[in-house]
Amino acid sequence: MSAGARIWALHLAALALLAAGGVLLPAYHLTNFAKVMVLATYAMGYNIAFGYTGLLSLGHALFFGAGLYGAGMLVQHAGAAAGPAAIAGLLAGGAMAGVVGLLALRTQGVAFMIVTLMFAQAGYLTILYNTAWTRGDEGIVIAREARVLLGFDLSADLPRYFAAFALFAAGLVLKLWLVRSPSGRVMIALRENEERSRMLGYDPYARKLAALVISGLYAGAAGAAYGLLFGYVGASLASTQYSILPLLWVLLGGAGTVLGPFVGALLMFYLIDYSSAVTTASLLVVGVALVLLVLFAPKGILGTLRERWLKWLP
Amino acid sequence: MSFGPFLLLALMEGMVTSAVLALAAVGLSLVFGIMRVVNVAHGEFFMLGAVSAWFVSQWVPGPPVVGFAAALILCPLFVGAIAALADMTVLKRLNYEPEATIVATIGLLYILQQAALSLYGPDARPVPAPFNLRVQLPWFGYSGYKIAVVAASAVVLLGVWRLLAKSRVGLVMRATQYDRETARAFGINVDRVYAGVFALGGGLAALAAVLIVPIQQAHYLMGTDPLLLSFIVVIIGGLGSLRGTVIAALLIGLSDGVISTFFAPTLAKIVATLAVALVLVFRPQGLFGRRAL
Amino acid sequence: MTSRLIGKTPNRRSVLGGMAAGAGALALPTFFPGYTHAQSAEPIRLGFQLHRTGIGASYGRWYERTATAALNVLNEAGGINGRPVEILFEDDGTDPARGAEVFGKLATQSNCDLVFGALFSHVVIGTAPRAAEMKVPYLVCSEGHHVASGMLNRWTLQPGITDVKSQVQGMAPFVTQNLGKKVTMIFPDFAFGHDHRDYFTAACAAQGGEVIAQIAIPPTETSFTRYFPQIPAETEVIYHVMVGPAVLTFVKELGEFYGSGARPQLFGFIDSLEAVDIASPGLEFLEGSHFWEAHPRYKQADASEHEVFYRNAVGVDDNGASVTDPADVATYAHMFSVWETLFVIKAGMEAAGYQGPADRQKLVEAIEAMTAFAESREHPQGDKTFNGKTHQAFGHQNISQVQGGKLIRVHRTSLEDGYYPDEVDYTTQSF
Amino acid sequence: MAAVTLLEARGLTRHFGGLKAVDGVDFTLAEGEIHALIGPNGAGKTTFVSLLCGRIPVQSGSIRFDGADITRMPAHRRVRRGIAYTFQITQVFANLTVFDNVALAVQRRGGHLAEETQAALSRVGLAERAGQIAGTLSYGHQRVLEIAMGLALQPRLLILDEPTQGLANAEIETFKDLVRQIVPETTVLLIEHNMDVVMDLAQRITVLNFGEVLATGTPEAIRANPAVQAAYLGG
Repeated sequence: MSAGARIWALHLAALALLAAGGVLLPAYHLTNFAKVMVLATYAMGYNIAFGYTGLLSLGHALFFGAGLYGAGMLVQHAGAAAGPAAIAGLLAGGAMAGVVGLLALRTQGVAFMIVTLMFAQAGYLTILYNTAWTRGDEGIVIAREARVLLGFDLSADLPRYFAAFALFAAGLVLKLWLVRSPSGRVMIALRENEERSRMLGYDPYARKLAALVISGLYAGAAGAAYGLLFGYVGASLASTQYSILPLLWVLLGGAGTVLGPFVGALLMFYLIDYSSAVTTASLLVVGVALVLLVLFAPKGILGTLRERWLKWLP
Repeated sequence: MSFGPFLLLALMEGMVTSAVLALAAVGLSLVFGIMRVVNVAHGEFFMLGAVSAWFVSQWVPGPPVVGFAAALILCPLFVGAIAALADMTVLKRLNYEPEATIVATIGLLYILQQAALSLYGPDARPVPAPFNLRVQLPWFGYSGYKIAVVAASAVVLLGVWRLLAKSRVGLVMRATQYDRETARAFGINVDRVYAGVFALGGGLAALAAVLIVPIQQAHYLMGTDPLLLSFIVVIIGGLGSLRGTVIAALLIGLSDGVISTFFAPTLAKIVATLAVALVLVFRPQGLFGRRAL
Repeated sequence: MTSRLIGKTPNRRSVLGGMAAGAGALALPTFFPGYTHAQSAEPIRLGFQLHRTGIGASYGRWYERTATAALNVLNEAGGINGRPVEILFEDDGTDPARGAEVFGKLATQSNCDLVFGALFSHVVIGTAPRAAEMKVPYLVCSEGHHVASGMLNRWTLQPGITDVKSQVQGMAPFVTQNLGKKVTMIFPDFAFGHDHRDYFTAACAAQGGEVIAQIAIPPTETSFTRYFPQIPAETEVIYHVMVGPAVLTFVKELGEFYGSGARPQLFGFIDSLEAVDIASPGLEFLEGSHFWEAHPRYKQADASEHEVFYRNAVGVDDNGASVTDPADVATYAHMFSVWETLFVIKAGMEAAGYQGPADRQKLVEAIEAMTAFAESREHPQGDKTFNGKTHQAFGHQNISQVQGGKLIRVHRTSLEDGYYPDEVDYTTQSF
Repeated sequence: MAAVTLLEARGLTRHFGGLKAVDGVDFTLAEGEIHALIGPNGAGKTTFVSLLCGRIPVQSGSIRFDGADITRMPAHRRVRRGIAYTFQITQVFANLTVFDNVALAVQRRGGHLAEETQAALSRVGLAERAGQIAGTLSYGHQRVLEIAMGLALQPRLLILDEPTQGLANAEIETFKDLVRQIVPETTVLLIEHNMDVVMDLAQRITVLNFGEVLATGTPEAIRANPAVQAAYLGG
């Protein structure tokens, strides 16, 4: 089997497993997996910027929030249907990433982290401040009647699962194709050595901007899906925490791996979910687990696997 | 109140904010500058300082000033020891790999928060100030302790500056900052320097917290805001520049004090946040950094 | 954390063996007709969305204690429909996203019949859609206006505590008649504060008063002195409602600003000082100022027997602190809602003849059919009316004055003070 | 020499604070030639070529390349116009395969990826190592890889910054053959300390000293120039 075929086979098998999960998983885990797939889509977008292009952003909550509120506001205040709202969310995430990128990409490294953090903080405060539109910290509920896509009721378990699956699958396939394409190679080259890439004739600014916009589109789509699938649009989902979470998921799963963000998000979700069964000090379990993981798999789970055994893993 | 006193009050408040910011940021700046470690748990060291100050104030009998003095000494030592332990058991083993240290310090953040929640509880608790002096100005009253915090902050910063610029310890630190491998070649025990710097960073955060806790109360979630603000101050000031850190703290503290006094405060905060971002966009090395980041 | 709380409830085996229930319980069979029937002796399981960590943890701890105490009382008196009751606590981190997940976990993994207990509005709003999707009753204890505003759904009810719109409205007559007509409001600049701003400004005007300044404090602010000069000199009353860990700073700084000199009257919501000792250093200047309390923290001279029973059962001393630790101050003005909600659940289930999850809809309908709760052991805060259409309870509010370092009630609103026109009729909505 | 001018710099200047790294340099490069740039350490050689390829912005003066003014053109666009640069300190993509390193150059100009990449690797003798991670190559191989990346761009002008530094003698011979093969299709500008290489390869030599042009001419003329001798021997 050629390397390409092996890679596609692995990822399509993973998708097939998830599709089967829609039928096999019990109700509780069905909803959990739906959420994890939406969040993993967000994290995959983050990984395109961070894991592949080397852009350590601390402001992705702004793009996720743009998708969330882009879709949510349209439904709430303009009575839009789920389809147009989802598209609006997608575009809002991309547009926001474009605007932020135009400015923030003039900086690098730590300055880039802080600039993106500050933009996202300004966005978060704006959401809190405009209570009349957003209900600020409380957030708003998206009416069930609006949560219908192509005749499917997104508030019901199965349609929700498969809507999340469709989003995740599209994101995964697109990402796998992207990172293995020549453009993906350039993104990786920029991560590895920007100056060298420039001297091969690539425009780092434009390429990074493109990567960030793609990343923002993922975040926007995931944000819109979150609102429509789970019915809640709130400021806490656009707070700094939601900028750090995708970073954490990506690092846990393995930065610069296609499946890593999903693995990281899934692991983190169930770590929090099950830690409460062990002790009331659940934060301690999470904290210790993170420290142990990073000690024994410093490149993340898939990153460490790749380093040790599966060198072909994209 | 007429404009003059109004501005005076805004400036005084700005000074206090600046002092608090500079203190919280200076430890981060050291760790960041010398070790190149993005310590997400820095705010939790700050929180631990405040929480442990509460415990000390409960245990030490006598007037508040005695407990406060004890806390000033014990809390930084305690937190510094925890920081050194974290460095030696975790960060060192990660070889200070930037990405791994981010995850590890996020883990540390959770552990410390849970420890505080379990041992200290979820309530905000006040620690008595060492003295209660209310300075009555012709137009308004003001806390004497707040003025003392500004002075104490200046003393601490001066001490850190002397340590870095004039002492042998500082020389070793700067050598390590400049080039880790060369420092090793010159017989400097880099591991020990790193543990020491991390402990010093944590201890300074704790010291800042002990000074601040009489005006802010100890709470197990109090570490988040100082972390973000400290980062901003450190970056705006320019990496590794103590002078820059202090000036950035003054700039941000004073402008925040004045802007939010005279304009719609939340809107002002949004605008100020964007302004900080734009400063960095057009001067990414910070205001006083010499080299590009 | 799912800590299963059975309290002093008998487990099934001990009942089947004809034994008396666990320590301290009464001889059960006498009290429980039909309890010998194994099927119906299956415990009723109630999920509790607990703010154990996160910003709501101060409240969460006391909500857990109150729920535990209420559960003991409930089970000692025979449970619900003769069945013992369990409460399963699960931490939501005071986070809306986790709140919705916890709701699902309690409803499906732990097989709870319903879920109750959430306080923070964003958690309630984030969770409510899940309740409607799963068709599981969700009884909230949050005092937000979100239930009565029609924003939520048929499965979400608030029978245990008055909503903020009603509370604020009820304050206006007393404030304008006794404290002053020119009011300056200080509030946090997000939804919670904006509710106070909007409802009080309107209610104040209706009473002939005037809000002459509105000072919004940005979120994340930890120091407040710089905002005080914006208080107009002609202010007669400062209405303050701050929340979060920095509230103590707020009150202290206000004290430093005015000193012992002349100052306007102060009227605040106790939310600022929940779980905080009024006798804390720096708070001396609150002497003489007024606070809203849904439920007086300090035991009042005329406390009812029900109130005394409740206070003892939860383990709160006469000063509103834990009987085991006088420094551990309760969130007394809010936590009664957990107790009362549990007894509304009992009444609702018994009225609906609740057998199991199939009867969830009947339970909601039974609660909607309720109109009033009499002051009783089950409702120690006082009598209330319940509006089945808006799913909202309306109770008396108290205004207390700090006298000698204690909060003494000086006014109790009438129920009518808090009424406003219905904004929704949930009973017309489908399940 | 039938000199068609490929590149022409006029009055090129770049100061760093008080240091006059490059100070009013006039310079012409004829199409198809091998031109060496020599001078003592700190003479401004690397700064000068960095100005040519756009890594450092020009303070004053002008650069024309292939008839167009490129003075203000960003580096990546100069590369697209045909100026390739190999770094003084080896800068390959250490975590990517040898193949990917060269493929990045090939794909940028839209070449046939697999074939042309292999061809470029074969040319420098790295074909068998295509799958190896670049960072694991020996130093000499990394230098050669860097040159392969430059070649794969099929540039009009290839600027080599101390290409033989750290190479063994046998490798230097291979390198010299390689350079001879690529002219005259490609013009080569070479910074070099190894005088044997310079004298062997270069058709013309420019000597820089303290940021100024000391002399330009054929190898023989430079060897005979007393000012150059003074700068090298006396400096």
